[in-house]
Amino acid sequence: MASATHPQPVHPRPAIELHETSVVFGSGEKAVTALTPTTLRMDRGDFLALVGPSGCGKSTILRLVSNLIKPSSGQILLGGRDAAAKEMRIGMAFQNPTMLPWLTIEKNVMLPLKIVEPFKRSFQRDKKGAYRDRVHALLAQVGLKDFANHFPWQLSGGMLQRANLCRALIHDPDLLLLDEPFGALDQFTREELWQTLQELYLDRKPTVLLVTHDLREAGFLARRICVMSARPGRIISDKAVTMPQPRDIGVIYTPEFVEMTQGLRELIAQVRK
Amino acid sequence: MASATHPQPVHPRPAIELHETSVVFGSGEKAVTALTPTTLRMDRGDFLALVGPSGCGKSTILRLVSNLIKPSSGQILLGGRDAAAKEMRIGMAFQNPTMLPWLTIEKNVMLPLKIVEPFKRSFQRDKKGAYRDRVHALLAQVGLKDFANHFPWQLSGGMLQRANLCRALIHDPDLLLLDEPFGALDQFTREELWQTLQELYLDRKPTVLLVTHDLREAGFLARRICVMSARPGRIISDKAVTMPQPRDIGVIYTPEFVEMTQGLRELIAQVRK
Amino acid sequence: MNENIKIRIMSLSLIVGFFVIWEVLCIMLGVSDLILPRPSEIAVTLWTRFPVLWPHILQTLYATLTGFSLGVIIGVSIGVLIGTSRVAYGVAYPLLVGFSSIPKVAVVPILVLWFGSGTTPAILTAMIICVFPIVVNISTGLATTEPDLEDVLKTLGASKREVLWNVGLPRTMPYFFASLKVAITLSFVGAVLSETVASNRGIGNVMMTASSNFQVSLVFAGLFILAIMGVALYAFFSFLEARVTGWATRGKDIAVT
Amino acid sequence: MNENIKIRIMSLSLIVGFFVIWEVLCIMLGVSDLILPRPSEIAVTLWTRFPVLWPHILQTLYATLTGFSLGVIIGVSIGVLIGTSRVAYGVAYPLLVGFSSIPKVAVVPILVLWFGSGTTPAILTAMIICVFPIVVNISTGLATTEPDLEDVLKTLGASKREVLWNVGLPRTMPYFFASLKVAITLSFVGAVLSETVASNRGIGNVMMTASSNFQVSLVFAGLFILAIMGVALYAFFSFLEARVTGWATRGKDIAVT
Amino acid sequence: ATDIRFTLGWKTQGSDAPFLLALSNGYFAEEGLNVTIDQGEGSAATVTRIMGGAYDAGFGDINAIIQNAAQRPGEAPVMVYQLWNRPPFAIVTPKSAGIETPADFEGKTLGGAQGTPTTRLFPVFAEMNGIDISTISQESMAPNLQEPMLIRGDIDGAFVFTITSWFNLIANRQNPAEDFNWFQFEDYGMDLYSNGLMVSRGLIADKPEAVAGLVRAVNRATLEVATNQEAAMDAIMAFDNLVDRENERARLNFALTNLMNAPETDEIGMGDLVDERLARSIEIVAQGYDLERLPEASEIFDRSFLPPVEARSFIVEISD
Ligand SMILES: Nc1ncnc2c1ncn2[C@@H]1O[C@H](COP(=O)(O)OP(=O)(O)OP(=O)(O)O)[C@@H](O)[C@H]1O
Ligand SMILES: Nc1ncnc2c1ncn2[C@@H]1O[C@H](COP(=O)(O)OP(=O)(O)OP(=O)(O)O)[C@@H](O)[C@H]1O
Ligand SMILES: [Mg+2]
Ligand SMILES: [Mg+2]
Repeated sequence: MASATHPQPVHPRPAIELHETSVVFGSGEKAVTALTPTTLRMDRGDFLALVGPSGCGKSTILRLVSNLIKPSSGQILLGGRDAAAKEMRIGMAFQNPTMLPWLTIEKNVMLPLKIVEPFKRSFQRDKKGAYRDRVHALLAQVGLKDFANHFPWQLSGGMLQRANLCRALIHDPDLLLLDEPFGALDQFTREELWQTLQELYLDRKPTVLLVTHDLREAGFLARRICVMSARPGRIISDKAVTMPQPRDIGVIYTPEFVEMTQGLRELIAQVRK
Repeated sequence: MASATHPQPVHPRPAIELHETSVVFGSGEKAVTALTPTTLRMDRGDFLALVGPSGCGKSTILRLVSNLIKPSSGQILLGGRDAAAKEMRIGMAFQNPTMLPWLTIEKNVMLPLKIVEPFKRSFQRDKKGAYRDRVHALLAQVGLKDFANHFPWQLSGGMLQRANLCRALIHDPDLLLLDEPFGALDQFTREELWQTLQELYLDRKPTVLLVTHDLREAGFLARRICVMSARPGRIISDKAVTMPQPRDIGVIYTPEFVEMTQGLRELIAQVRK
Repeated sequence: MNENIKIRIMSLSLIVGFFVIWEVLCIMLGVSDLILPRPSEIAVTLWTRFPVLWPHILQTLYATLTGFSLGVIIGVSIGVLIGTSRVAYGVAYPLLVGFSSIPKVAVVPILVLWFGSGTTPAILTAMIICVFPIVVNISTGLATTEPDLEDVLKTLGASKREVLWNVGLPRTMPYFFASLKVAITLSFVGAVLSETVASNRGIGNVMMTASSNFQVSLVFAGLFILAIMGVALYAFFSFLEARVTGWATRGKDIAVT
Repeated sequence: MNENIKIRIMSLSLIVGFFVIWEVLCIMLGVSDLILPRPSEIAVTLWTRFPVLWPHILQTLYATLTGFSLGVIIGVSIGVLIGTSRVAYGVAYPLLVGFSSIPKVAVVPILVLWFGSGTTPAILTAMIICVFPIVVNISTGLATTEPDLEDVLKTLGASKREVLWNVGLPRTMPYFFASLKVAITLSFVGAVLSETVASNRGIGNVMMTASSNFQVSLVFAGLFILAIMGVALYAFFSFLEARVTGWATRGKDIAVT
Repeated sequence: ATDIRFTLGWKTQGSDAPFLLALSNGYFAEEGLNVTIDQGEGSAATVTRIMGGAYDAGFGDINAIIQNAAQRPGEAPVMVYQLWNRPPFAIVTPKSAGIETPADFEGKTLGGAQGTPTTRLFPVFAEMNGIDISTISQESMAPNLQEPMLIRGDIDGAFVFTITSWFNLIANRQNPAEDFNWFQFEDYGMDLYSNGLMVSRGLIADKPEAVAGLVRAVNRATLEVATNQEAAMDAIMAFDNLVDRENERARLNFALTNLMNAPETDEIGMGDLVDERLARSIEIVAQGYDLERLPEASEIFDRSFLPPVEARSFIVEISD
């Protein structure tokens, strides 16, 4: 009430705040605790990698942040406001690339431009022109230039995953949620896309939350790495990656890097028991 | 005709033979050559890993062998007979874990026992008993003991992939086709399952065709590694892995192993250009 | 749970509201009970004539359910055939569509000429009329089954029958139940239609007798009975559906603490 | 392609076979043309009476298509409402099911008394009768839409309307087209029904006149016309369906060289 | 016992009493007949039902026999016991429509069901009474819509059966005697016969004795009904408890006094008819229906099964 007339605080609220957030699926005997009360903050422009054993609740956190599910307890704020407020432009790459089967790859990737402001506003007018070029350019960057007019089922697993990534990036999101976006790709394609993603990140500085199983991927890309325990998941370690950005792909062979990943490895190994 | 009365040859035919097999999807402008004429032989009890860039036709080869698609040209023989003859008991783990959504994980994994001889024969009688125990034991081995009665959509990506693997293994297949079966798993779970798979392989000696992007995975598990070129795919290298089996997980840090994977890396790097 | 009860109460009160509006409109506009009786009049008729109506209700229910069951069996069979065989698709569909475009009221007299009046034509009409929606939905469900799901079975060397049984049909269940809802209402219509044309018993006969004597509120009582029976059977299928196709309509059941 | 032509020829010859069998059976069993005329007789009647029938055909087609179009609009609207709102589901479904279990033949006289005889009640009947199957299928399609697909839109902050428009409805198309096939046949039935009850034009009127004059082959000519119109419209929707829902029925198109 | 499948002309009505009384009093059984009675779709459809083979006998319209006999000689059923000596065909108009003589029909709108003889014979009616039919517009509608549309003024007159329409108007809270004009066809030169007991040609050929028994039983019941309506109504209610007893008693009385009781019956007895009058009717029907062939009277009516005339003397006594 009174605060509404006060000037905005100078330091903006963190991009993501989870306050003692927990998620329990189902009830009774089959109830599954996907996330024990967890607290996590991410500043705007931060790049956080989330690692942890299978089934520990990583995707659940992403789904919470993107407001696809509501927490069983606790609170989630995006930029200081309720997640449902949808003030942030979210780009999400799902773990399982869910392309709409009735749309071609091009149309699938174009979807966010049709829904999200400010692109939406000029979507009808611009349809044939600029947006299409934009989509094609992005597809070309991930090596899918020739498949713009194919349907999802005509693509291989790795190709779908790349299209999925494009859909998360096409609308310049403020908040990028990536759930194992490179899992089905070979090492070389993967490294290429790491670099693409790093450039994009440094260029536009979105807030990025990346789920991955690849510690090198986490180390190469992120500024912070959070490790989660096995189910029921919670965050057991939160480390900054100090190496300066941009990083060269060669960095992963430096002793500093290897040491860091080894450290994480051991940590995870301990947690698993 | 005459040959029908001749005695069978003493040396059994190879488990898998691809003779100049090619696959072209679609026609006209949108035609995609998924596989250029490719020749490949695998003996019974062999373990072959197939690596190659995304979209090069690895899954296509698996789908050919499992008779899900017919070649555009060339021939495929399983144990010397047409693939359609279905003389071999095939276990396949799809790249995208396609669980039947109306069945619980337990029932999904049990499916092969309901369809494949000799299990099928006694399925009705045995239903509640032995088969169920068998499924539960296998699920426990991959860490899904508590999720037998959950539905597929209640599992995380990595959990689904493990269930998917179980479904490929449950019926003791002669021919095991694995399409990136560990892609969505963290390193530790992955290594555990490598060992499980190796034990199973050495124990029963099925013929195994494994698609993977992880060169260490290929090196650790396989007896032969084939490298494919980018689309349109063909096999450009076929190397034996000479290290004796069973291999310890430590083997991946031996110089010999590292050298081998480095060699493969360089080969793939060349091919990509 | 609480949410559920609230919705149920709301639904119920809106349905009651519908009848109240009907009643009020009739009174306000002075609609003659010869054109559209008020719900209260219908209820009274229903109540006082119920003993007389009861055997007719049973008769119609019997004819409908028998015809419906036969129709489901035939519909599913044809649907499976059409959904799995392209020749069957090409042959059966045009014939079926053509046949379905024919008003059943024209078919009933023919059935009567063959089988005499009474229960047989009612059962047959109820059967014939409900086959088509089932066929259409079953075959559409089968035709749109994701190939990926079928592939799971095919790699195991499953026969076509096994693929159908383990993938095609379960996956088609939502379509099937949708068609059942349409089919059961059509079955009622069919049985009643036949009873109006040729039968000494059944709600159709009651309604015909009543309407030829201008006992309009008895006609509407008959319509009410039909509606109630339809809703009851629909509720039954909905219950079944919730059991069988729960997987397709999964919600997000997150415990809130 | 070649395969396709083969199947088409086979289908066609089987359909022709159906009529030949009908003809032969009628001759062999000595079925009176009063009960079931032979196809050849019907064809002759159709041919010789065609000029007289033509305006009636147009009338029925007009009433049917108008009613059908209105019915589709209403059906889709209600279906979307029911498929997306639980209260609407609770209210509308029982009312709709109840209403659909009522034979339309009982409703037509009321419509006639309200709107006079002729085209209006025919259009309204055609409309009313085809709403329910569309509602059921649309709402089932929406209710069974995979949450994963909706999630794609939801993360983008899409409104409910956008989710519906971009995911719910496209995904429901196979259900929708299945229901259209049922609905169009029902629309014909409805229009003809109304024409039989009160109209001076339309196929229903022709059939009524013919049957009261014992011109059985003219009655069957009317039925044939209805069947043919039904099949023609079905073919049209099939064509549309193949365009719109091709994604759901994808085959494996592997070039063989 | 011989099985006989019998169809009524319409839903159960008081005027069906002769058959239902014969059934409930066991007169059919006494003749060695096992008769099952079904309700009908219309008195013309009785003819098709019998021709189709689903029924052996029924209560239906002689004019429909004439029409079918002309088109399909040798197939149509045969009337063996004429019950309604006078036709119920009439045009009813509300007094407010101002139609007093047939000439007043010109320029008016008339409505009726497509198939009924009244509608079909109207052109003959018009010709005999010098009406220019081209000035009259005709609406077709289902029978149960005629009276409501008449009352609402959608049509000026309806082609009806007196026995049906009279009671429909009462049910619609009208006064059929005071407020309506009735143009009965028999008063305007169209002296037709109408409903009676008809049997299939097959039954006559194969089991003539069964036909004779059927006629005897119906005759016995008819004469009883004429004097004892209470018993008649009991039989009706036993067959179908849905109908309104008093309503149907009135309908039966109407049939007894207005349709069955005719000057002719005093001479020839109930069940018989006069051949010359039948021959005349055949011509009228042929004209109305554009028949190409005039059937013989003997194709239509067979009096050989009738009991002697003394056994068929019809005396109506209406009891209250
Ligand atoms: N809709 C649901 N209903 C019930 N349980 C669920 C549901 N979704 C997820 N779970 C459970 O929540 C837990 C966490 O799932 P989540 O998908 O977050 O795991 P994850 O960390 O992403 O694992 P992975 O690395 O395998 O993808 C799992 O145990 C899973 O079984
Ligand atoms: N049904 C199909 N229709 C058309 N093209 C297809 C179809 N299936 C696969 N393809 C094409 O065939 C090529 C090879 O696909 P395949 O799935 O074998 O690749 P892959 O080697 O398994 O790749 P990944 O590692 O990404 O899974 C791809 O370019 C793909 O677009
Ligand atoms: Mg996950
Ligand atoms: Mg693949």
